[in-house]
Amino acid sequence: MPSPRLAALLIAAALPCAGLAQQDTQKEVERYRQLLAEGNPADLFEAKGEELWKARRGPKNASLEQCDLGLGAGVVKGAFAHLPRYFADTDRVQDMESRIVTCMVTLQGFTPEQAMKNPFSAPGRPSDMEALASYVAGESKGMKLDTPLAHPKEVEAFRVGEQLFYRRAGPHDFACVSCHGDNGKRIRLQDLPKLTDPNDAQKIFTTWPAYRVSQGSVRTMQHRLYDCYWQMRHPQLDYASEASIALEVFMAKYANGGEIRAPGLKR
Amino acid sequence: MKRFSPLVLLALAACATGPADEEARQRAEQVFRGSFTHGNRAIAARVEKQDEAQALCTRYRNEPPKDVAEKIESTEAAGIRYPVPGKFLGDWRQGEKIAQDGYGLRFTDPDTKRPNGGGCYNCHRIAPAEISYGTVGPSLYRFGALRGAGEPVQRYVYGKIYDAQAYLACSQMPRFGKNGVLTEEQITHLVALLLDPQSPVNK
Amino acid sequence: MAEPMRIRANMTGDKVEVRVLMAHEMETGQRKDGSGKLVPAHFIQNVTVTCTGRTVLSAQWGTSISKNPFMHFRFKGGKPGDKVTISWVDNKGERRTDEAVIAGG
Amino acid sequence: MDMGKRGFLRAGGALALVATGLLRPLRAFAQQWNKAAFETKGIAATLKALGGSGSTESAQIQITAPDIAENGAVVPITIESAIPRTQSIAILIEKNPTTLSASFDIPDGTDPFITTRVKMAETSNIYAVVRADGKYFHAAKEIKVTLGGCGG
Repeated sequence: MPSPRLAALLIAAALPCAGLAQQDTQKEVERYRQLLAEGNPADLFEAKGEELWKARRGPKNASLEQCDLGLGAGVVKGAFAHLPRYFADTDRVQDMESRIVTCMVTLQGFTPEQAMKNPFSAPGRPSDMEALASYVAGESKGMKLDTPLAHPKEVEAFRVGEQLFYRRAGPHDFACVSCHGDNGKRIRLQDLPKLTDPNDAQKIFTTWPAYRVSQGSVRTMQHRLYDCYWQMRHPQLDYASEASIALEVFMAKYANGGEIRAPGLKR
Repeated sequence: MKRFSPLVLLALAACATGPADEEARQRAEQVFRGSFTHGNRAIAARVEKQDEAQALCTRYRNEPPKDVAEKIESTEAAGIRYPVPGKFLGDWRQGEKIAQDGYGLRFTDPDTKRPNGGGCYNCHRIAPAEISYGTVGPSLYRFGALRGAGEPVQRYVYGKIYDAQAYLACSQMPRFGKNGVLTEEQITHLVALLLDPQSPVNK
Repeated sequence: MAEPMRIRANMTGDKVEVRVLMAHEMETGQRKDGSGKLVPAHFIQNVTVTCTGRTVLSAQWGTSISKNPFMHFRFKGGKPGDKVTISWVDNKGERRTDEAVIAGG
Repeated sequence: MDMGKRGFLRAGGALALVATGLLRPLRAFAQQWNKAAFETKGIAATLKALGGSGSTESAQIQITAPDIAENGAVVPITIESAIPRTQSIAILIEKNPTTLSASFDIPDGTDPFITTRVKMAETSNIYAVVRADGKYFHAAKEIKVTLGGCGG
């Protein structure tokens, strides 16, 4: 009996080429996406988010208008383009969502538990966070992503994120890189960006948050990561966890320079 | 000024496997354990500890040096449990269902009585009727027609699905048999899907 | 309570192009919730679009219009500054009306 | 959700919006909802429920939709009729649990053109049924609905 390795060499011959059918499918899927693009339901979330941002809410009956998203209190425009980043007041690196949570706690008086209670909507149970994130991200539309990597904690987050990106575990041996380490691949019909390639990363990372037609709602980057780990047969990723933010810092570095087109529209 | 220069990126990437990386690795492990605290503890325990192949493939970013690769391949090959000769080919119809199905082992999959799926179409083109297939792995369309369906091929396909890393260290393909994702019987159904002359894959 | 619509109304030549997004669950009545119970149907049944008092489109919808519905159509006879008014009513009797001012081409 | 006033206004530009809530009179919905048609299954039966005894296939009806939908929950579809005196356009989906998806009345002065998005339970033919000058015409197109993501 030949060894498995030898058998593989004997059997692995030229693979049949994918042929025309695959190209036709890709073309039609591309057309599907184009036809959807003329009306993005994320607009509804942006409008609702703006209203929520300016509404007096919580125990302190205050709005989020004085929230410091990194460019100073009260500046929303352009702030998303520089997130995640280090914040001195919390002494940690924060992404957009964790920073909104901070503002809901400090300005509006919610407990962190209240602020993080419903970050991902379900049918019939809308999420304020999905609306707020759509609004804040939308206020940086057209700008170039430019996240900092100067503070030691930002550098540390990048290096932790990098380690996590390659970390294989679980019954399927999956790591982030299992699906996002190559150009031009897809799962089923969905394209997979190579997240360490600036060309791919710039196009994709900057479209989150995005309205997902398969879920009937805007989903945030935190949800994207939660959902990836779900598929990877990992346990539930904690919302706004250190690992999630480290991965965002890692991905953002390759996506820097990409034009922000959030909230986007996806399958 | 704060912009991340390509040089810095390069520098960070270059030290990926150096000794300075051990510090980052340990910090990452700490962060990892602190970031899945609200979910199922049993699942958390399952991913916190990596087996040898997972740890090595993580360390070498799926590009292990030759000696490490050979070690992984021989260890994994020794762990494959083959069916008795003559029992490699199951039922391709059941194989097609397993190839389509992505159920199992996610934290929202509580029904442990329902068999796990293989999710093969996520990454491979297989039967031509399914146009929604992935391209992470090679096309398997006409696999048996192109390569024959004799005993050595059956054995190879079974082993490859059971433990892909016995053939290629740090392959991205899950080790379905080794990790208990699929049963030995389910794997024989997938072997049939690829090799049975009656399977739509080979028609 | 129903959320506002997003309406865009623009002149293209002598026609008004209207694009509207509506916030609605469009529940089919066939989906089960977490506990396995069927979620009752909840969907927009009628949509009416008027411009300066004249009906320019009316529609009847079933449960298979997508969640957060989108609609695009065009009509003649409007001019910049006119108002386009869109109303919907769903099977539970909830309703919503919003307006947009027609923008120039 | 504890929100205050819901109305807001974006002044200037193409995006103008005024929420007027409940102020519209009921007569805006004088039009009825054709329950029978929406609960019918099958193309022929639905056509009948809509008031047509038969329909003629017409090349003057154009359906613009992708051949393949990445997700069945949202399938974009545009129907345009070049048939003179088009009065209404209906969208029927053969394999959905209920066939009729929507019916649009097209008054004089409005283009016989409509874009919307429909749910499709599975790969199916969709029919555009046009009533023009009291007669019924149709066109059909198959749309494949695919499994997406990691499936399962």
